[in-house]
Amino acid sequence: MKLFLDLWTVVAVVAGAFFFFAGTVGLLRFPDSLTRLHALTKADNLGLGLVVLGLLPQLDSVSAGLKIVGIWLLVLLSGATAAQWIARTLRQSGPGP
Amino acid sequence: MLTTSGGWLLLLAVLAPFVGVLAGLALGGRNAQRVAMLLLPVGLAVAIGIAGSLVQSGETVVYLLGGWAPPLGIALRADGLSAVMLLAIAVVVCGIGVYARADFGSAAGEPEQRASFVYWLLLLAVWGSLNLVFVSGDLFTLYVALELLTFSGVPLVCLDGKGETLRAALRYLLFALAGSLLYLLGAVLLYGGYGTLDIVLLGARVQPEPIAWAAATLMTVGLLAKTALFPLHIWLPPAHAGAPAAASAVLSALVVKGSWFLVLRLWFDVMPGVVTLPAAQLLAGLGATAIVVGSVVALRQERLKLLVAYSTIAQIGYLFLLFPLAFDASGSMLVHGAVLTGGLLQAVAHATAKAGMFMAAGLIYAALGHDRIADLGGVARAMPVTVLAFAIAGLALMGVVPSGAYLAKKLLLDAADSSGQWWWTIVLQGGAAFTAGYVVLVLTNALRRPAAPVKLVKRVSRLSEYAALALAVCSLLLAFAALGPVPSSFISNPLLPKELGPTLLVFLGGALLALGLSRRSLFGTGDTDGSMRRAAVAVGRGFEQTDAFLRRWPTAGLALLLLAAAFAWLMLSRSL
Amino acid sequence: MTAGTLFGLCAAVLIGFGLYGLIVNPHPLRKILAFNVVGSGVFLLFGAIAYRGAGAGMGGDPVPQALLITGIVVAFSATALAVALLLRLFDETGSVTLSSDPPPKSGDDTGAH
Amino acid sequence: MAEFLVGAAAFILGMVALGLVRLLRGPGDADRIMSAQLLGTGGIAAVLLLGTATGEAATLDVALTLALLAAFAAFAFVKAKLTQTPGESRAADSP
Amino acid sequence: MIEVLNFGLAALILGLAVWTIVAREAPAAVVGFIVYGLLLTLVWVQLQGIDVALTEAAIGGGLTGVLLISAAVRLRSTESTARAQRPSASTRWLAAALSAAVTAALSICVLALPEPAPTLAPEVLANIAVTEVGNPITAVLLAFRAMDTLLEAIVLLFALIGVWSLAPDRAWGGRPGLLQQADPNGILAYVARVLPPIGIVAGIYIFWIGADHPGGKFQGATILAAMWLLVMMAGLADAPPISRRWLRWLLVAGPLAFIAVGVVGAVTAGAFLSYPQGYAKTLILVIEFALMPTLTLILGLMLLGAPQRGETS
Repeated sequence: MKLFLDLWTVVAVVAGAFFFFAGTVGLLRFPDSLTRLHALTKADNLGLGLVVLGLLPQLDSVSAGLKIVGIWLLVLLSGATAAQWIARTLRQSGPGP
Repeated sequence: MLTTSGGWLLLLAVLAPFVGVLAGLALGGRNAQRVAMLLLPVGLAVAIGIAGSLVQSGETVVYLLGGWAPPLGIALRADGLSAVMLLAIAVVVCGIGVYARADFGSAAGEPEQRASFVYWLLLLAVWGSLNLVFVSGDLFTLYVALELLTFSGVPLVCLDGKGETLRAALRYLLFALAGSLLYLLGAVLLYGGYGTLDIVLLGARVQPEPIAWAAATLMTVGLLAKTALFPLHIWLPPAHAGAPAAASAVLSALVVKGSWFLVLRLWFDVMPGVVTLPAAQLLAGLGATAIVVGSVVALRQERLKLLVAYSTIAQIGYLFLLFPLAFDASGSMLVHGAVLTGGLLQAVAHATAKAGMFMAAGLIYAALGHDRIADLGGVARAMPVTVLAFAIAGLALMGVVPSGAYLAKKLLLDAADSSGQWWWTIVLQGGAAFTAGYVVLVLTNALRRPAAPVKLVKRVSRLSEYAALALAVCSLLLAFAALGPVPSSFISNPLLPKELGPTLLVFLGGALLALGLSRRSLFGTGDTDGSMRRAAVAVGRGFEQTDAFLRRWPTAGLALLLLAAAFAWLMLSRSL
Repeated sequence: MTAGTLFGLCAAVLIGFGLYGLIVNPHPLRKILAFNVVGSGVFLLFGAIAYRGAGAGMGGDPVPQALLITGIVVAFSATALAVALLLRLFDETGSVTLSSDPPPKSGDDTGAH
Repeated sequence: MAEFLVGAAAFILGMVALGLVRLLRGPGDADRIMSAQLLGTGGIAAVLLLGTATGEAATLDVALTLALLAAFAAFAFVKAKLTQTPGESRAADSP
Repeated sequence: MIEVLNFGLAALILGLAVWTIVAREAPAAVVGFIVYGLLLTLVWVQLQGIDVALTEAAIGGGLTGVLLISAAVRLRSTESTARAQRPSASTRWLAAALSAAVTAALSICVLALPEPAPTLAPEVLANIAVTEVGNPITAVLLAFRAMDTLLEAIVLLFALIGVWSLAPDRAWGGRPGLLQQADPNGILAYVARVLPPIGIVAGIYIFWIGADHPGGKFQGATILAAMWLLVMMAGLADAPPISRRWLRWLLVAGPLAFIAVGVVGAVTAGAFLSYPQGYAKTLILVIEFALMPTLTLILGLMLLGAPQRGETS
């Protein structure tokens, strides 16, 4: 059981790390701000979500688990705010370079 | 180390003004002034009580906060230095409080006015913070105290909300913050090296080694920046000259004394064996330069308040002359003694006289609606008490018998003679002539018969005039108050030939300086300037340009770091 | 190298950077930023010293750690006061230059970083 | 396990740090905010990983505080930009 | 692995510090500074200072960042003038050399720090039982060095008085900050409705665990202040006029209660800010509880700035 949980953690965290990698690549390589935004919001939220999922079995209390899920939701919320604004200003000023 | 019998008074000295700020803020409006007025006598009584307790027991008054002894806890301590400063500051605050009623008083039923409401809170805040600086025995608590002092000093600068004073306040704040950080950095290093922040414990543990040198250097230059010792006086003239007089008096007489006092504490009590004589010579050298530059530029001013502000730079210079003279016979260790007493007397004399001078200048400004020195004619007749206050404050600063500055000068001169540092004798004697210079300049203008009778735009308050006079007289008679520790033979009749001669010489020198350097020639015959006068004016202009250059931000920042390098080198050189 | 030494040295460099910015940057807001960099360097040094003092079952010396909290708060108050002063100066005069001399003509954008 | 978690934290930090190139290059404020956002999320992930690795439960509270205040900072930035006059904001954002 | 992480963190922090100093535009520099604060939080975690990490996360990156970013956006028009006043190259080189010298001297000091390091940890451990709290930081902040914490609250108050004193005369007594346009359907209003309930719970939680675990009044109050500001910035509530009596009393209530508890200690336990045996934890909680609303209010008001408009506008 322990082994299975550890394996779950490793797989999920590695997947999460991959999404962070993808987000960075998108941010650096995509041609304009709107597509970069698109890549970014997906990647970092998924990345953090997977890390959180992976960490859940390693925590020693239910409350700690709830806490880190809550943290993920908070990040989702603030990410959405910023993304909304960025999209709006980008649309106002026309497509990026 | 335990709490002594009068220890709770130390706590009261700090907390009473702070509680006053809290109460004033909560009660609002006119109550801020009421609370301040109520606390003036209380604070004075506490300061007297501390001094009494110290004299009675003959030992340092101590209070352990929370009952925890250092290094874990914080101790409040008052030795002779603290007690004298507490008392002097209390007297000056009382004088300023009485004076400020006219400017910042509010009538019954009036709604809360910004400037007057804030002024009373800030006056109490400065007072409490200074008391904390004087009694705190912990370097970190002292850092907090320094910041408290800065935060209460800065808004005083820009109470009128004009662009120029706001700019001065911002300069002051930014430079002072840089200074505090350097101080904190030094304290951090000391904790890393010796595991305590307590002054007494550190004094026993500190060794001459890299960490201590670095800490001494950083803390010293940080505090010098906050004290505005030349060439770090970037912020002082516009800040002190632009503020309302009641605020200038607080800033000039009180606030700069806080960081100066900490330099004293640091050098004499925390690391007397770490600092070296060459470093002290540098410190006093800066002081001497401050006297010359501050005084000459003061003579070149057209406005009275700026003149007084520049004279403050010179006075700050005086306060640093004591350091090289206070070393023991072998020149390896700073020791408490007559020189320190002298320095302390100087600080007290300046605090009282400077406050009186700024208050007099403020009254003149209020009455005339301007403070152009050239147009002061007739003011002596119109406001005799104010001009008398200015004159007495000037005499006291010059060091005429029996002023505190006189006694201080005497103590320092003795030390200079006995230690063979003759060059400081010249500075001490010459400095008085510079002071005489701007006093003569102002008084000649004030006593001159005006072309047209002076018109006063406003009647100034009698009480304010007498408050200024009282502080000036305090300074002039200070030597009598110091009779306890100093033998009475030090004070002689000011009219005896051996006293009168030097006094007259000083006046003569001052008059010559004023004659040569002032912006407008003293007797109104501008078009017939001789070559001497032209040369003198060129010198004066040179000083002004140097001052303006040094007061630019990048120059001042570089000067700060250069000074740090110099101090570090001078401390290190002994062990190389 | 232990974490204490590493971050202690890092702090020394941060203080140097901050001091440079404090002297060289003409804009007051940038000076405030530089002040915060110096401040964080000082705090980091204190933190490294606290870390070195780990013992008695504690991960670090709790006295400096507690002082750090106070220090960070004091630095924040200073920043808030400075920013308020700066904004008021801007509202009042429309410029934020610290020198009392008349500001030179604007629009000259020479000099990159 | 702890070693793996610390390694993952280091990897994620390294990745999002690369994204800081956008902070340097811009070109607009939007790109800078995006790179800060990525680093913020990655930083929170790193704190969570480190906290779990050391078993120090309080570290999770650091992540919680970071998440809340990061949301607040993003919000304040948006607000500050929105209250700018449109002309000014366009001039500032479009390279 | 830990070493790699630490080295990477140090390098990143240094890089961001350089960016903060040299970036061409102030808003870009401030964004860099916010990221810098976030990384510092990680460093505090690595240096075993969870309490400091919490404070840094709340204040360093959070509140300071917000304060600076709004100022940077407002002052954008002044930047080109300032750039034109850049000091000469020789000045810059000299400044760089001297700053480098400071760094070198400090590095020598860091390497010369004594081994074993002097520490007060054993002293804290020996005396913590008397204070009845579990978190050594709280024991230092509210027992051994409680005076510093009292002074810290007073520092904040003085700074707030200073900020207020910058109000134009006509606005004295009025509301601080600019009037915020409410956009009830916008994304901001949505966030400002969703986030505060979560934040308030989190803030009180961080405050509550502070006695025995990392956390405490300060970090909790910062979170609460941020939530309050959020609501005000979204235009859902207006800032209170600074002449309000309740506001004034709330501002001084914390420090006054602190001093009152101190006086109780002086009467019953023989020293100001000492606690009678058996009541230490209760009294410490009383102080923290009283300081919490005061600190929230002061931090929030400090970010709002000086009063700008009359009561009614």
